[in-house]
Amino acid sequence: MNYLALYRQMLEIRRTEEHLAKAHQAGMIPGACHTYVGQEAIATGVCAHLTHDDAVFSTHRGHGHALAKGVPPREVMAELFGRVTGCSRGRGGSMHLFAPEVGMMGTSGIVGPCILQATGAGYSARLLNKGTVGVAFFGDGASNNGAFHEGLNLAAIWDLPVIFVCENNLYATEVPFSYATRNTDMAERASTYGMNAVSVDGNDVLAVYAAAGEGIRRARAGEGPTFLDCKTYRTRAHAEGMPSLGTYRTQEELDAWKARDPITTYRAHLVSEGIASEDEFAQIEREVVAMVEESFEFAKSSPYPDPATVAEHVYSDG
Amino acid sequence: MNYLALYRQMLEIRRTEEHLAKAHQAGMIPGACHTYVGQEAIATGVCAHLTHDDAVFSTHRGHGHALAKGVPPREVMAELFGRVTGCSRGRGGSMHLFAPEVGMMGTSGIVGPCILQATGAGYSARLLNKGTVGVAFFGDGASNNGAFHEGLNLAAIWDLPVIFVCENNLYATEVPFSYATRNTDMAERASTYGMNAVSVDGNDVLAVYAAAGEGIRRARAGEGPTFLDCKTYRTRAHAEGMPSLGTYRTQEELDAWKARDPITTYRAHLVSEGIASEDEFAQIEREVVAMVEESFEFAKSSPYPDPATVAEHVYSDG
Amino acid sequence: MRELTFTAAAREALTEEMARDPSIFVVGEGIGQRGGNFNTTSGLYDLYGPMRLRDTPIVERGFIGMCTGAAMTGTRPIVDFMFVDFILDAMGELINQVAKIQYMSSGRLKMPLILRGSIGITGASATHHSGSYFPMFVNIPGFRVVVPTNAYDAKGLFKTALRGDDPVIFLEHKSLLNSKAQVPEEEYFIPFGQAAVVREGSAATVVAVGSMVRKALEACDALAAEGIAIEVIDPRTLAPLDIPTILASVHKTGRLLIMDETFQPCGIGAEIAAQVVAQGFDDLDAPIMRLNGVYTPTPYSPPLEAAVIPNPTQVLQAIRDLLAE
Amino acid sequence: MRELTFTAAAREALTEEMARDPSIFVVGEGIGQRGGNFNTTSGLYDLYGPMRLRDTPIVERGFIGMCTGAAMTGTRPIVDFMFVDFILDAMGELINQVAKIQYMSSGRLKMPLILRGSIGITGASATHHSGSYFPMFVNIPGFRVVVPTNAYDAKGLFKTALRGDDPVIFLEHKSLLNSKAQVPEEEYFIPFGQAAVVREGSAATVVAVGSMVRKALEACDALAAEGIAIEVIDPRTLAPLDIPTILASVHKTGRLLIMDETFQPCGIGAEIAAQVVAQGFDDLDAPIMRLNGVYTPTPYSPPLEAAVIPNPTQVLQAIRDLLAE
Ligand SMILES: Cc1ncc(C[n+]2csc(CCOP(=O)(O)OP(=O)(O)O)c2C)c(N)n1
Ligand SMILES: Cc1ncc(C[n+]2csc(CCOP(=O)(O)OP(=O)(O)O)c2C)c(N)n1
Ligand SMILES: [Mg+2]
Ligand SMILES: [Mg+2]
Repeated sequence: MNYLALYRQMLEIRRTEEHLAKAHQAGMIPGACHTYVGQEAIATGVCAHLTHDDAVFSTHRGHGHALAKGVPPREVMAELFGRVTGCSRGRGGSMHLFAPEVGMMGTSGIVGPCILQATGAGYSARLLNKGTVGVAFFGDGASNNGAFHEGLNLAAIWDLPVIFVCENNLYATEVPFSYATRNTDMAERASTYGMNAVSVDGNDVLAVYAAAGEGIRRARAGEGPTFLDCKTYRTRAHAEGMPSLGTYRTQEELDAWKARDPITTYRAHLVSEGIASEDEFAQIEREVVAMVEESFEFAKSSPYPDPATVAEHVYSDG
Repeated sequence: MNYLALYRQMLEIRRTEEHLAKAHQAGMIPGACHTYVGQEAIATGVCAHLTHDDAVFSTHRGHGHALAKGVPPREVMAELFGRVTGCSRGRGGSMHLFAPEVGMMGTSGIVGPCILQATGAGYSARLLNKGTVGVAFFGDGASNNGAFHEGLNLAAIWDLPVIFVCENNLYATEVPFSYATRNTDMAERASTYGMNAVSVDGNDVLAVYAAAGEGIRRARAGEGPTFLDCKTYRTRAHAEGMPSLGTYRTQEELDAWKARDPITTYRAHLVSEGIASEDEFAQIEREVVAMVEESFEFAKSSPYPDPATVAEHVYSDG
Repeated sequence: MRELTFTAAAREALTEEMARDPSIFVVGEGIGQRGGNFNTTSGLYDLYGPMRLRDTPIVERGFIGMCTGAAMTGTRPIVDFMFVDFILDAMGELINQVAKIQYMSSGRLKMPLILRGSIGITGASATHHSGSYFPMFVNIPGFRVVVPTNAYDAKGLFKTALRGDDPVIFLEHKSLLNSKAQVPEEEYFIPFGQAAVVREGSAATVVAVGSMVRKALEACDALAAEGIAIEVIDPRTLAPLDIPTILASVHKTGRLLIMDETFQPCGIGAEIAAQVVAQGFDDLDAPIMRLNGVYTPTPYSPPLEAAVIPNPTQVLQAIRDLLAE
Repeated sequence: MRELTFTAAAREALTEEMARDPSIFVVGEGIGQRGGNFNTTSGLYDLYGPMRLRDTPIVERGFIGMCTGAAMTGTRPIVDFMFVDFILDAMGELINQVAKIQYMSSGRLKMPLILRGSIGITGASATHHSGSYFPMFVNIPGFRVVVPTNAYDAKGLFKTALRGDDPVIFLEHKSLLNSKAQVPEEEYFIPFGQAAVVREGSAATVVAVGSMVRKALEACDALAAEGIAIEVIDPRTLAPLDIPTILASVHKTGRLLIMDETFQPCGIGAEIAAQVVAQGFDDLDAPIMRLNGVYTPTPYSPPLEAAVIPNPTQVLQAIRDLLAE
């Protein structure tokens, strides 16, 4: 159990996102940008158990998943800047991050498909006896969509090695989860499909790590899928450029969740338990900041893709 | 409470279906034919509460729903024979029965949509304060489809006056419900959406009548949707021309359900309770048989639609 | 007359009709108090309340199926779908149900369902927020497909949609939403199936769809300076498609180019070309040409994005090529 | 050589490839022990077991999305969808995901996903079991669209699909499933993008798609008796589309008619006409004509159903009209 690796990963996501938010304000990101700030513990706690052979599928809010799965920050940043050095070679942008070499099988601008695709990765794993898992990250909003119903059911009936990670941050854009469903107990909803379902504090990286570890162990052992209901909150706007509170959130709610920030609470926990010292954290902070800044410079100075390549890779033979 | 009307309605469905099955064998029905034999108590018990202003939406196995909603057998038969006197003027066939004048808003050859459309009828009812209900009839197979998840949720969150009637006959074509889901407790699944959900013996017309009555009362009173989980069995093949047992059903299972035939058990019940006499049943039998035979003759002797009209009604102005 | 943006003009049509007809309601994600991702409904929630401005969960198939049933039972639903890419999840409902119910019921049911929202490639929206997809709706019998290109048309066509009984796919190109035009205070309607000749000319005919209309006009301005007069036609509705106006123009000019940002194969340009070569063959002095966006998923990076949309140089060159034939 | 039915030939391709490549699996409703609604998989369950012949719940979107993920992670899924009408519920997955993932991943992911099943109007199948819908797949970049018209082609094209890395929409017209042809014992492949000239002639070119090939050949037999030699081309794959073969024929004949049972607007006939008028204009001696099914949802009643499909009289008349131009 490498406590500081979890910390470093969360911090890497946070600092990358903060850079991206600033870059968005500065007009350096031509398209949309949905940050993961506040939710870092989830991607971090889950992906800590994964190898590059495990397949992660994600959604519009996917920077954190890509980073935690091992996509270098420079490639994420370069992608959002539209550069050819980006993980999708500039074809994708924020909502279409692909890095199959590390098992990041794509984020999607459409809500829902990742649930089904992760199920398919589970099917491949079973058919080929790979011992790998498929992982889907998605929001509370996706849970009302038909893809949720169909995907969870298929994984359940076929005992597929799939981890469904629902990041319930209480809102889908500005629509409250409590408006969008009469049953906000996500783990109960998932267990209706006859699968292992666990609720966990999504702002507690150790809790996520433990629950994900058990789910992934089960999946690798052929014991079927697991659903993780992670309760969390995004502390920035739905997307950069939108209001952080809008008509739907209160300052009190935001402040209360900020007080439960996954990074600062974890740091305090490690210090109070004597697991790590403030010096170590300062060291990590320096390293992460240096790496993110280097990534930012790399991204900024990378070339744009050549327009002549625009129609390449539509088909497998070109 | 008109006990004999329920009996008459079930018998009308049964005798009509038997005629249709024979007609199919005789090559008089050019397309598919999925009969409702064995499930008559459900349509009968539900539709007994409905007026022509209530809207019914159904699926590929929809003859019984159309008949119980008040479409005359002659129009159903004529439709399956492809005649212009059919309820869909020959455009539809078995899986596309439309008779809006009696609130039969259509059956569908695609599994799923009726669930959503009935929800929409509920929306209209609420918006216009009509006091009417929308009713969806569908099979166990449809319950795994995304339309189920999305439709039930919408009806629940908006308290719409909708009755979801699931006819769980244990199989979807030849796929057992117990294979298609890990959770065969349909009422439990439905109540997860935060709606009133009731399990009922779908072969007991009085049980269906009572449960539907309470659901419809609630709906009309603004108390939101109800889900009826009706356990039943079709005693003929999935569709005419297919094997009745196939690789998926046993003779024992079929016999056990035939012994629980909704019509004969109801008749025995009424006799043993002294509610009706064998004479009355004989009289009803004669009337129904006569009516169905007259309908059959009517259908058989009706003209085909004029091919020149084939492109009419694609748009509202023609 | 006032100047209104495309979005404001369409919103004015909507609020006028909602005031008039209490059976109209709108569903979509964030179209209630928030007023819509593109401000399509801003202010309307306060006027008409939550039953008529209905925020939804993320269930495109679900609410389109629901609206189908609503349209069959006495109300007039409008689906405000944000990006057309999202309603691909509802194609089954649209093609198998919405488009067919009037026919299957022999005209006894109507289907006054409007689907409205954004299309088009612009602003690095990337591949899940840049679609247009209208050819597939034109291919299927039962839909009206409307592609307004300015505020005036947007209002007049939306009003027509709101009074009709057919399902209408009403597509608003993102790059046009803030464009302004004169919009009369008085009520007006623009019928479906009437193309607009937006520029008269005799040297060649350009049929331009959606975002290409402005680009075509700009190129023709440049050519006018050289004394070349090109006729530009904006079909405005793609189903029904006003072929007589196009044929009349080709009769005059003998040359035809169709410009469309969307994919070429089986696109609207193919349909126009096929109809003109069949019905106007003797009028043709040159091959019919098409200029389309590149046949590829829409990339994100600005230089790539720019490379898939026909640019001014290509537009001008395409017209010159046609004239040279 | 043996005579095999279309279905048997395609099944032979499937079982050969499944024996060779353990990463191939099939999903669909009733394709396990039952062997498929159209016997597409009969006998295979006993050979390859439930993981590779996987019966599904009724979740077209679900299993197509699942297979998308599977195709990205090392297996080769085949969706046996029964009727193409059903997969409209999965258009979002198909267009937004399946067609785009190779592109979005810059070719680092492949998408060896095959969707196969029935199309076409026949046997009073009515409006939810009679669709073809291929123009919309042709419109979207990323798909291969295959429409075999005989047993020989079915096997050779299916084998090619099973060896390739692109998503393939493999469409089998119901009226052809029991038709027989000579099929060699030896392995063979038919490449995508190669039309077949199924009859040579010089008076006119008929491009016939799917079920129209046989009807075109019958009409041409009748005309041959009058000494009129018509060339008939079966494109076999609609994406890619073999335009050079069509152009070469039109160069010879000067006349072109495209026959397709499916809807005319933005259909495959429109695309062929548009390409030929653009690239073969000088070869044309007459307007390009199209003969399509009627633009209406498919009705059930046999006389109505017959009225929407081009019948032999209409086919013959269309060719005569073209010759008379
Ligand atoms: C099918 C589809 N419909 C609508 C949208 C627009 N949209 C983008 S993000 C979003 C909200 C998603 O909410 P949730 O799943 O809870 O994720 P979160 O943003 O809260 O992380 C919506 C509606 C979309 N991307 N895809
Ligand atoms: C979307 C869709 N997929 C597949 C089918 C083919 N199909 C017709 S009926 C049926 C089984 C339906 O089972 P169920 O819902 O339980 O109804 P039942 O036939 O048992 O009454 C299937 C798979 C269809 N009609 N629609
Ligand atoms: Mg959320
Ligand atoms: Mg069933």
